[in-house]
Amino acid sequence: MSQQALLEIRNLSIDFPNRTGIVHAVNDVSWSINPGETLAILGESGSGKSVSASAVLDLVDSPPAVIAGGQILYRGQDLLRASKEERRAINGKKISMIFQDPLAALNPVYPVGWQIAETLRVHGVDKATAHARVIDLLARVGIEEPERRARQYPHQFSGGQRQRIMIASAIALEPDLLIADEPTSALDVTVQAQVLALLKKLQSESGMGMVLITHDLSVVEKVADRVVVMQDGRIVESGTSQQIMTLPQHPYTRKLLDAMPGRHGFDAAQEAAIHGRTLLEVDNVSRIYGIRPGKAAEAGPNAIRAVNEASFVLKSGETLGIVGESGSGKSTLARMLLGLDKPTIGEIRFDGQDLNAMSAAETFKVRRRMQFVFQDPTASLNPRMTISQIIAEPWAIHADVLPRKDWRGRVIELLERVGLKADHIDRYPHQFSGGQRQRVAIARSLALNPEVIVCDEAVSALDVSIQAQVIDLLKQLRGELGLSYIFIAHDLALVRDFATDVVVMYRGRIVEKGKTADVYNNPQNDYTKRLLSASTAHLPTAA
Amino acid sequence: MPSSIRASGTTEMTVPVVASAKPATRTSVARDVVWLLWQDKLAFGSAILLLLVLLCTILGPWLLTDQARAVNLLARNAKPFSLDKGWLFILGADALGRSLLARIIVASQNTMLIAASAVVISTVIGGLLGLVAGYKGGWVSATLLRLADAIMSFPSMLLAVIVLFVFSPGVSNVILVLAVSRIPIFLRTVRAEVLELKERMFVTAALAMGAKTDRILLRHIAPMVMPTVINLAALEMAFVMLVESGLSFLGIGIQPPQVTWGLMVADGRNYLGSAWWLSFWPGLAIMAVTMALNLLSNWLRIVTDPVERWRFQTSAGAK
Amino acid sequence: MGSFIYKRSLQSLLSLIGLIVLVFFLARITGSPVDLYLPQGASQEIRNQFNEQFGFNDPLYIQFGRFIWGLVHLDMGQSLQFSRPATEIVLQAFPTTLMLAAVTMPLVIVIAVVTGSLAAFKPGGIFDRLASFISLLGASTPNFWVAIVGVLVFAVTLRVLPTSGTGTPLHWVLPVAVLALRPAGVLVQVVRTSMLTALSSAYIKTARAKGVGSRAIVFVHALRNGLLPVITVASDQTAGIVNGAVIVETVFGFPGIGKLMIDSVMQRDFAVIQAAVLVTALAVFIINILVDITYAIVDPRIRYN
Amino acid sequence: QTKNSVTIVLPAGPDRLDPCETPRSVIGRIIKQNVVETLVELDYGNGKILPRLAESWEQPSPNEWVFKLRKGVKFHDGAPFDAKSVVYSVERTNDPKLTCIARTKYLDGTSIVASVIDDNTVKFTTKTPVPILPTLLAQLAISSPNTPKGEYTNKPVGTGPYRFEGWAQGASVVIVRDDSYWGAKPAIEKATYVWRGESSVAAAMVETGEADLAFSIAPQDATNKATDKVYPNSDTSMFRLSVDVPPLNDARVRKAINLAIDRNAFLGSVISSEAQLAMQQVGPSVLGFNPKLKPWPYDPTQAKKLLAEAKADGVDVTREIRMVGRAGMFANSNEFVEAAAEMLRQIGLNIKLDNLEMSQWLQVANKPFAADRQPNIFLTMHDNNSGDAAFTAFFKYHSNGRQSELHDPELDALIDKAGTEQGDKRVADYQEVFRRIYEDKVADVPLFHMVNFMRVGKRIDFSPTIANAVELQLASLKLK
Ligand SMILES: Nc1ncnc2c1ncn2[C@@H]1O[C@H](COP(=O)(O)OP(=O)(O)OP(=O)(O)O)[C@@H](O)[C@H]1O
Ligand SMILES: Nc1ncnc2c1ncn2[C@@H]1O[C@H](COP(=O)(O)OP(=O)(O)OP(=O)(O)O)[C@@H](O)[C@H]1O
Ligand SMILES: [Mg+2]
Ligand SMILES: [Mg+2]
Repeated sequence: MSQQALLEIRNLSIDFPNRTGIVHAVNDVSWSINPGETLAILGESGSGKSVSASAVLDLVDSPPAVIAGGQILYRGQDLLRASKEERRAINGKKISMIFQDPLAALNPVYPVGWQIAETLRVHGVDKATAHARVIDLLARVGIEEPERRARQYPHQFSGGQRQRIMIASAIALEPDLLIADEPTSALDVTVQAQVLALLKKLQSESGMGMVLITHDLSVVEKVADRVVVMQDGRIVESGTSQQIMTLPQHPYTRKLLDAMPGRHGFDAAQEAAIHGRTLLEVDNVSRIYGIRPGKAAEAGPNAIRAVNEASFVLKSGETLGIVGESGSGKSTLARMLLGLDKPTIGEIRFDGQDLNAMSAAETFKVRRRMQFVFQDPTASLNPRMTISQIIAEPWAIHADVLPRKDWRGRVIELLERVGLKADHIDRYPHQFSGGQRQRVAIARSLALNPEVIVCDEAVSALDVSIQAQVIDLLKQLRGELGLSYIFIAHDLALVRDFATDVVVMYRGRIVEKGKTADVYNNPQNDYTKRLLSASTAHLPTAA
Repeated sequence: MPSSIRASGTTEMTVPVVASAKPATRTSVARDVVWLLWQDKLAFGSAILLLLVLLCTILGPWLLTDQARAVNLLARNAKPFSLDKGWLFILGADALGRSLLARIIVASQNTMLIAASAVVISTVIGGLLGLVAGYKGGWVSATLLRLADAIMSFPSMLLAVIVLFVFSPGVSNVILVLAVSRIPIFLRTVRAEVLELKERMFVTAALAMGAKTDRILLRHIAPMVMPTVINLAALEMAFVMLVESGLSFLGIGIQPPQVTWGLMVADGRNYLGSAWWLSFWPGLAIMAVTMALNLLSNWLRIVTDPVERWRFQTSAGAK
Repeated sequence: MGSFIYKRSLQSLLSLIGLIVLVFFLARITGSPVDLYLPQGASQEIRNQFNEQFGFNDPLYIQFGRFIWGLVHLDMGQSLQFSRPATEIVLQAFPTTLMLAAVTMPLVIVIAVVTGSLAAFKPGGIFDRLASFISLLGASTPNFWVAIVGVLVFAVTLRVLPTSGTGTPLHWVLPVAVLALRPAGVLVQVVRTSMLTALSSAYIKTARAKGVGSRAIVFVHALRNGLLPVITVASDQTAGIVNGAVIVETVFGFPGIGKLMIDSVMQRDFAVIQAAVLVTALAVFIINILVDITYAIVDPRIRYN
Repeated sequence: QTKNSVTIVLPAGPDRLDPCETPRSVIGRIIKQNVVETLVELDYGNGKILPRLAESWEQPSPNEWVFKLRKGVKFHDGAPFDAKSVVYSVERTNDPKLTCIARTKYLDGTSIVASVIDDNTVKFTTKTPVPILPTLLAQLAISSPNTPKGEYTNKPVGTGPYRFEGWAQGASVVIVRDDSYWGAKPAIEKATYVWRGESSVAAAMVETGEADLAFSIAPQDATNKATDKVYPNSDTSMFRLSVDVPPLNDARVRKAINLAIDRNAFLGSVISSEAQLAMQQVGPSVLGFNPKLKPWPYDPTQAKKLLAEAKADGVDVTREIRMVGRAGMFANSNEFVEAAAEMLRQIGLNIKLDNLEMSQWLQVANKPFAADRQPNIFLTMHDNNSGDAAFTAFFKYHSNGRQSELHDPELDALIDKAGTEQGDKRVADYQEVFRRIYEDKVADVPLFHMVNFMRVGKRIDFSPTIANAVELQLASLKLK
């Protein structure tokens, strides 16, 4: 038994035939994994990681995709030859998957508890046992009050919480093999550590094999036994984790490792650049869910204080990193900053003016000066618009910015700045990988030359080399134009690289704020300390 | 053979650009549409049929009105598939010995005029109001919806009867009545979809960019509801033709010598036992048009949805 | 939920009143009933007497006032045709139509949901083609035509069903089939379309990854997401069943409210028109409230506060 | 279905079942002479008056009539049939609170008063002489004195061979044999009346045995010679012309219209082949019918010539003329007007066709006519089933007639005179009235004396007559 691999992929090729040609998304890819082992798949965004992993579970839509060749052997059985029924029995029970995009992957009309229990029930677990197991699983992935939250619907959860629900569902039956596509990209480091520990524990208990698709090299370093690196739909390098991390052979791998954030010191120049006036003031803001508007006082037991008495200030040229626990209200805060949600209590001022007391015309002006990149790239792009239409939309809205004839040229320029190609201009969002979509969203946010960009997990779906490229771009713009950022992220190393100031959130409250270097070097709050110590980033001493 | 192109990330990705999305000239768009139609043979056939009907509506009355009106009681209920009386009588003759073929061709104008105008009016008005009702909520929505309820609770037959009693049962009044009574279905359908769509992140994104309501509704939400609306509209075409027929059944529809397929079916029903062809052919015409419109609307739904469009654009789609 | 229903009912009441007022005036501009109820040669004196007796001599606003006054006392007036209270006539006819709808619509919905979903599961397949063809056939055939052909085929030629009338369950077969035809045809199409959309969503992949069977994927995961337009159209078809009922009741001699309505317009029997519209409107408003509640149940993202 | 019960399909259902409404055929066909009886009965075939509840009658003075009643007759509720009950019925019918058609159509203007002479003798007094009083009384059903006054009843109680059993609104009416009937005991025990608007369904019901008798079916559904029987329905169809409005004020144009309509072509196609060409408003069974009038030939050439002549005299023959029909006036009436309009277009007239609904049609039919109306070719169908031309002549042709287009003083005088005559003189005068209208005035375009088809099931032995236009005496049905 032991010499037989748990799963072996041999010479797999997957094509997307197009009217004018064929896109070889996966090209002659081979790898294998043994029980109890963790295989990390690293690679460029759009290099075919998700597509090849989906093929294992029979999830590539064919058509349009065509599996052009190869074998997928699960314990020696070729899954590509197995009947639908056989694969169904394997799916979820023997092999399970965590998807990259947790909002879209959860059915919006069923309670999350039901969705986790479903995995159990379709494979023969009775209802009562399943329920008990669901509660247990939710607790294990760190969802508080699991009994109550099991009855809630996906839209009532934060990005990280949804990801954990996906994880709970995937490990419900303790599968032989877990394929995890970016399982921790939306999790803060403490939760990430908790989840990874959970997965490790499962592995040691049941000999589960785990394929981990990720951009986060620190995660790879921490949990992977072996690594394969993909580029252009091909495997360019493979080896043990140790080998790859220390002695990378392929130029791309080397580039990746170089780009890993947190390896440089705090950027003194950053601080020098700040001399700005106050742009945004958040003044004692709370957002309470589950009560009637204007009835803050009567907040009952079901009320959720997503943001609780938060205050901070953003000056022009500053980059304010917001870090914190998953579900601590970061996205909610971002939504309020953008005027998409109203504070239940408190005031947010832009340039001295209360956002929620502005006239429509004033709001319109502010919107031009403040842009955003959302946590969920797939959902924030209109599926029926081409990339050029999406990026040009701000100009269509703010008519005086750019004459129509210049749009196309400028779109191409922006695409290239975020590392996409001019060719992509007439594609639709679904034709991109997760990371590519995120870059489209970033390009769009730059279209209006705003003064502030609110980035909610803007780069978490990008591989480190692209991430570095984008961060460099953002930094460059900050330098050139005095742009300010609100930068919400889980990657403490990245925040450390990029932010001038940091705010730490915990359960809706701001527990600590200050200059990046101060907070990182000298954390005051307990939670901040925990967060930093859980961070797997190597933090060299300040320069 | 299609050329092979390699997928990749940043560096060397060269993905083919969809031809229809190029800054296109008029002819290339037309060629593209025909090409896309050709990919779906049923839709292609439907398009041909509808073109034919269109031709009939334009030329029919001009060419055949006299033949369609010429009464010949000797040829009363003449059987179909006989060329004795000339090719015009290939489908047989009606109770007054008029050529059924000529009448069907001539009737296509009024039939299509009534059905298309009524459906277009109710689709546009109902659709726009539905967008507003779904997006705005509050009292605007409540008012619109209760108005729709009120129209809905007035059975369209009854409304038609009353209005056609007050005004004369001419083509424009029939259109008006049918259009008004079909507004609620579009309003409610669109509203229901909008309720869900407006919560989507890309709508939020547009909002955050400063997009005004009209832009959000027309650029972001409307294209998403379009497939449902077009599909419904295609079905409504049939419904309108049938209600119009029902009105003729009750004796208050279009008045002769004006003629519609619905009127022909209604008149022919008296002869179902003895001369089935009187109501069969016009009924078949209604059915064929309905079928064609629906097949075409299904095609359109796929073509307008980038996620589905591959069905016609890839070599695999043909399989 | 309670407050939602309360608010909705209040709104509905308002538009119900508006509707009734509209019907009052609309009905009256269709012309005077006097000639319809008297022999053609009736003398002026008799005509005056008639108008006097039923108040048609009074100016419209006085008639309206009388109508409102009656309405407040739950009195919808006397039927000219039947010389009995209009409410009584309408309430006698309504149950038949209600029964027709209550038998037809559930049948239609079940047929449509099953057929439409299965068709959407394999678009372009044999079943899809066949289902689409038959459903479009149903949606585009005039119901009176089907009714008469149905009688000729099933009752006269095959002798398996009675021609018309009420009584045994067999008597209901043809009317229900005729009435169901169009709504079923339309709904199959609507279900199919919205299921196609739902089935291409990402969460369907998740379900497949979990090993959920195809039946559950269609009927549990996709269906509920695709249900909103289906509910809307189904409710419209339910309200519209009165239209079909006019024909069915005429052909099959069912004593329902559809034919009654049309007849009373023909007969300028204003009180009955008003009472009938009130009753159908009430039914439609209730249906629509239920529909809105169903929306919220089906899709948790829709909440009415 | 038990052996002795029958099911009868009517074209339309009743709205009420009041005895005073029996002249309306929707009601009369069910209850007249079955549930409620009249004092005298009209022999529809020849206009003779026969005794029924009255055994004999005499006219002691021009304004008085005395009727002797049958003895020993009882109403179904047990009340005795006597002079008092007759008086009660007359009073009830004359109540202005009810729009009883027996009053509004027949008794109106007679100021008829009934009084008791003795238990079995009634005297009727009128203000002016009414020579046809027995004919009028043939329309007056006698109902039980327990029938409430001042309101309609839906539970008729009479003296007839059948008792009213029940009425399911919109569905059916049932009557059953009353074994205490004074006359001969009919064969049928129970009759169920149902109604179907669709002729084909009604015909199918008899064919499948669900019903025994379908009252009237369309000619195209009458495909079975064995069961489908034709009977004159006392209706006469006609185009009324607006003789005052140009170009119809020109007699040549009116003649041209008469010549242009190929009446014979309709017979056997759109109209039943059994229908008769009409030359006047009343049928052969009506007193006053003129048998000497000759039908118009079909001669479009002559018609065109007449039009050309008129045109030469400055008549605007191309003015749009409105042809008004009514949906469902008779079977295939829509087709009929379409074809007729087409025939008139053939001779060069400019015809616009309008099929109106009943109420709108009445608006055009009745005076006052709209001042600025278009020239009208107006399709009417008149039924005179009372057996006397008086009910037609005045109303259709007298200057004061409600539906009259004419205002000819000589004709008026003639009509007035004929109304007061009796016997042969009355006949001769009315015949002259119709001749004058037809030949001298060319006032309208008489079309057909219409027929109905009745489908009689195999169990029943029955041949319909003109009487069945308004009633169906179940006693005349025999079981095979
Ligand atoms: N429907 C489609 N049509 C055409 N190309 C597609 C389609 N779906 C995916 N692709 C292409 O296939 C390639 C592989 O995509 P995949 O999702 O596997 O990338 P990935 O490695 O998971 O990237 P990321 O890390 O950004 O998620 C990409 O270049 C993408 O553009
Ligand atoms: N519509 C809603 N109804 C009820 N609770 C909600 C709703 N939306 C969000 N919440 C809750 O509010 C809290 C804050 O959510 P938010 O999305 O701001 O978290 P976050 O800090 O962005 O987390 P993450 O890092 O995981 O994205 C969470 O506990 C979430 O469950
Ligand atoms: Mg991916
Ligand atoms: Mg978030």
